[in-house]
Amino acid sequence: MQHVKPGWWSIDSPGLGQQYWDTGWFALFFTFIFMAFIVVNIKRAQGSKELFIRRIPGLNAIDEAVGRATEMGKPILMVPGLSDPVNAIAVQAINICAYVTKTAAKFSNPILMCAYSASMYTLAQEVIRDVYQQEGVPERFDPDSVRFISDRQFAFAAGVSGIIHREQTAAAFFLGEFYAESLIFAETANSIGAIQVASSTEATQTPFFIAACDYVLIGDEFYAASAYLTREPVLVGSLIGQDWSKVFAITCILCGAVSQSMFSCSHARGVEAAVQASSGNADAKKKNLADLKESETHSFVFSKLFKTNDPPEDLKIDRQPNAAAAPAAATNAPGGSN
Amino acid sequence: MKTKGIPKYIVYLLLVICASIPLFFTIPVPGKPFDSSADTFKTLMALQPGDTVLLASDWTGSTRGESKAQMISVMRLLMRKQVKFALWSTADPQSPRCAQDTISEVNEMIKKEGGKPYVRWDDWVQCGFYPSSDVAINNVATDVRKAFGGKRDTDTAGKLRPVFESPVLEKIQKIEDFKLVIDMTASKTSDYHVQFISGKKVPLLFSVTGVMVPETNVYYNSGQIVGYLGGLKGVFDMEKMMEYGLNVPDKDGKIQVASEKVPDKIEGFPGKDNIGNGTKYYPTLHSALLLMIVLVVIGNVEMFKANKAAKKS
Amino acid sequence: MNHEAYETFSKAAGVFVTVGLFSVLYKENKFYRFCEHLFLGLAAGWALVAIWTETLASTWYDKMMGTVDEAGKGTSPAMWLYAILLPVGFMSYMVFNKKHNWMSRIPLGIILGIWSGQQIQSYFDTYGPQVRAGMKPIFPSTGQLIVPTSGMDPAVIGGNVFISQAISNFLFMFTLVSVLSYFLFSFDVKSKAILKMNTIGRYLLMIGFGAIFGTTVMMRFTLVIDRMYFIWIEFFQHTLLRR
Amino acid sequence: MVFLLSKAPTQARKPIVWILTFVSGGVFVLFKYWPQPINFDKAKNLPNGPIESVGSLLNDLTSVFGTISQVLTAFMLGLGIFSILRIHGTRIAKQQKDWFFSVVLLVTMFSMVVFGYWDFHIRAANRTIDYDNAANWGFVNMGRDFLFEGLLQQMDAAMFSIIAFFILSAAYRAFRARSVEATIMLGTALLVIISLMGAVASGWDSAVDRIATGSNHDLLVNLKISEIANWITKTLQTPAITGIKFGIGLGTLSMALRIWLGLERGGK
Repeated sequence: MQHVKPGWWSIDSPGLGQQYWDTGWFALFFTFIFMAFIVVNIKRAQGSKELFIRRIPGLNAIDEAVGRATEMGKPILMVPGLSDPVNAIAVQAINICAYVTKTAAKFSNPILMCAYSASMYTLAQEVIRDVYQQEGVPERFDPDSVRFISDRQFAFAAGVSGIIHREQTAAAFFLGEFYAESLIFAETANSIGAIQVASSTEATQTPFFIAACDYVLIGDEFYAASAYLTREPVLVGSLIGQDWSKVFAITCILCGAVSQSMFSCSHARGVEAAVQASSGNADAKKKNLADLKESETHSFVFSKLFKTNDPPEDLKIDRQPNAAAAPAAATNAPGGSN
Repeated sequence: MKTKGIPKYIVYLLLVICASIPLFFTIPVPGKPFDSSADTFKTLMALQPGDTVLLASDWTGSTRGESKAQMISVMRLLMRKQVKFALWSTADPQSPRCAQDTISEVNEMIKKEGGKPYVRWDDWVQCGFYPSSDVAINNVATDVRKAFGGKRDTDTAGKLRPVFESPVLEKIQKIEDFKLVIDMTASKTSDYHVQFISGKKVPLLFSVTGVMVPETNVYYNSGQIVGYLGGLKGVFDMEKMMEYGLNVPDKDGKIQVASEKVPDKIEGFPGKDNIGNGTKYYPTLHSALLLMIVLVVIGNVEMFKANKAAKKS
Repeated sequence: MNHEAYETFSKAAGVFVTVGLFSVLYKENKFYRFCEHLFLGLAAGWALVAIWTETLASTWYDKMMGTVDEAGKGTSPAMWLYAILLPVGFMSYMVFNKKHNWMSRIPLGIILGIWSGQQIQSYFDTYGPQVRAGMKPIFPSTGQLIVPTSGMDPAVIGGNVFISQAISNFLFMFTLVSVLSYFLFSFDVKSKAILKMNTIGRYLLMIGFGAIFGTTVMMRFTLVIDRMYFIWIEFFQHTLLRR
Repeated sequence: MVFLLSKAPTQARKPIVWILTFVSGGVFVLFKYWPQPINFDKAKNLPNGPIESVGSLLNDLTSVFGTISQVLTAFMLGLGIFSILRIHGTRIAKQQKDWFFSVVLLVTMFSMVVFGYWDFHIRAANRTIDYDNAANWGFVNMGRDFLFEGLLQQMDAAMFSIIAFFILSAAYRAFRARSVEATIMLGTALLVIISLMGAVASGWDSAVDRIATGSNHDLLVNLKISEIANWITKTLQTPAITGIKFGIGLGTLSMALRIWLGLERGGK
């Protein structure tokens, strides 16, 4: 039986907590601090204070696109992603679409919205009707402007392409979760010369939007856009919480790099000394290097905080045998532990 | 707005031609394996006969071109090395069937080259399909005995028995008892494997489609996985390494497949049938990619010409 | 039908529907629509088959009823509590009921709760090692520019950080940090230096996206090649011409 | 139970849903934070004291909750099937445009179900016959194989490969060096594509090798395309994508937290 004593940065008793091994408290603290940042900021945002979010360049493009559609007198197409059933991403996408609709309603410009799932269709229908009511022009709302197309990926793609061709939309907004079909939309809308604003939460599809669309919200900008436009405290707060977390992560990376550099300098000197001390003897060199490695396991390097490891197999904790389950255990006990 | 230049259907037709004609010829193509492929080969070749591997097969017919070829190459290696495996799927209800059909196909090949064919129950078991990938993978990571506990498979005598009674799984108590966890995937299940299994003390190996290569590189770089096969290039590397070995000089002393990342000398399976779709499709991929490059260049030249003309007027 | 004839028939059908779906590239047409609906029907049908044969039978029914082997000896005990899941599952169908549609949120709430719990549970395991990968030594430990190919003990080479490596490491860290800071939204950036950094962050992102584009092209082309292989080699050459 | 819930007052509905969400998520969060017993095998040993007991209980609970989620998701499949039946049923009943195609859809769906279960039943009835061997197939097995392998799998592959055509035409039309950003993306994409073409890459590399060996310049070796591509992947691409993924991961974490704590206002 081997009792290993972990370094000072771990919780000292090796008998407690499989998941605390080696990272010590840090792994749990890392997630916890992020959660705390987000919750604290949501509470802050829910308070009276107006919190700052910077303007995202792509949002100007929204007004521009609506303006152009009005000039041409053609409809605006919106697709809030392929989420089935409705999830938080889809809700944020519909929120941005509501903003677009608001602008369009002011200029009494027709809109078209394509829903991928039945639940999204229901939600979108409600939200868009609300927008027209808030703008004081409920009579301009056409229930047929929000359409359910299909809940099969490529059938949906085919349906939306058909609509783009038939209606000759002047502007197109693709916001939310998009997968392989992203390019089909972007290509079709481009072929009729529509101005396009797009965003995919899937990083793999973003390059295709960048290649084919006029403006693209990249990655996180999508979340930021919905928080910026809707100003909903929960969204704004969690966005700021995420920012704090990123700053924390950046600080960790910088500290880690500096600490790693210091370690590697002393390590290089150690290795050189070990090699010189062995003066060409291979066995001695091996032993010296092993000693160096052993001595380094106890030195503190920042990145060690991030290393997850299970405790060694031969670390045994004294426990009472389980009498009830013993016979079953005996039949399929693994052959020879360690 | 009609696009000027080459009409669309001509572009399409060109692709059909470029993707068909080279298929009829056997064209040897050189190539250096990616680091990730070399690491994959090393990990797989280090397995010993009798070891058990947990193999998640999460692809369907839609990515047949890449995933099936990957599975065939890995399966050939495992069967020749007599490594036992437990198969399971989480991505799509179609996946178990696809995997099983591929296994029987490889089994035929192994029989033809005189190897010992794999017997269901003795050499591999089907642990079935589980919906909601994230939950299923988390379950397996926490307690594999419970996760697969309800599954039964047909033994060699035609009886339905719990999978843990099979020679494949009888020694497995927890996920760390597997020598290796492999995920052959075309969807997000690779992310879930990283989320739930990378923290465990068991090496993780992926074979992913081309789209996922840059994302998988992140996990490879951070050491969360030991290697991966990426897209068709991954299969091609694998087939090449199985044919020539890695860093192994041939009779003229020339090293056919070399890698700086993995300097070890690893023998392949020379003289056996190692060629699969990777080698068959790779030359054709060249012509298709070449078409792509040519078209992009033409497109850019057209743009520059148009810009020049616009400036003049 | 003997097996050989069946193979030919099955492969021919595969070519038929492939051509049917490809026909949309020229124009939307009836042939395509036929194949599309065939496709949707088969996919839905298979989902209905697999849901029982691959999932519920073993994950739910067997656990609930318990299993016995052929000799009648129990291999796993029956857990009748799993029966509760049936009415809970059926609550999701309340979505069509105007009055009680709120109940459909119960199963959804449980599923989403489990999803959220798992995200929090696995967060460090996913991202901790990636943050750690950014912590590379950025100062060289030796004055030499590049790794020498000979003339130095391999242990010393492995232990040292050469200037070229340090530069690469620095670039790695710089890219990671500038991409992360590109996505900071709550800080009012006025200083020119930070704005510059933002632009650089965007350029570095483009490098990442370029890579995604490149490998995606490889994947999609492979799939086309596989289709062509199926039509020309597997069907025409091997099945029809029997070569 | 359903009856009891249907009597629940309106204001109690939200808390009921939220409590269930919170509990089911809480199991996993607590599982992460509660100290887990080290090298503990429940089959052989009893837990040491209450802390280990709770840890071991949480371990069991996560599996149970996982199964619950799987089963509930499986039950939900019916919703999708129901909406398909509804849409296509009305289309046929009212003889709307394209109603013939709806018939095709329903007929194929039905035959897939029949052949699927029939085949499953035949295979289950006599397990001594090896049905993985096609020589042992009867009519039903062939029918199942035809629908699944012959049609469904092939159509899946065909539908996915259509995107390649779109990629090609989009690349020709839109992948142009219009701005600095576009040029960077174009450049990297081309470099990656070239490095994926083994023949081109190895030709370039051996040319560099020939020059490098003659001139005795170690630095020249770095100009191999495989080296350049590898360096760019390792030093620039990977951290860039790590950064994006980290951001999206944080977004997911905050979304998960909002759902778990019941802060999300939207939802359904």
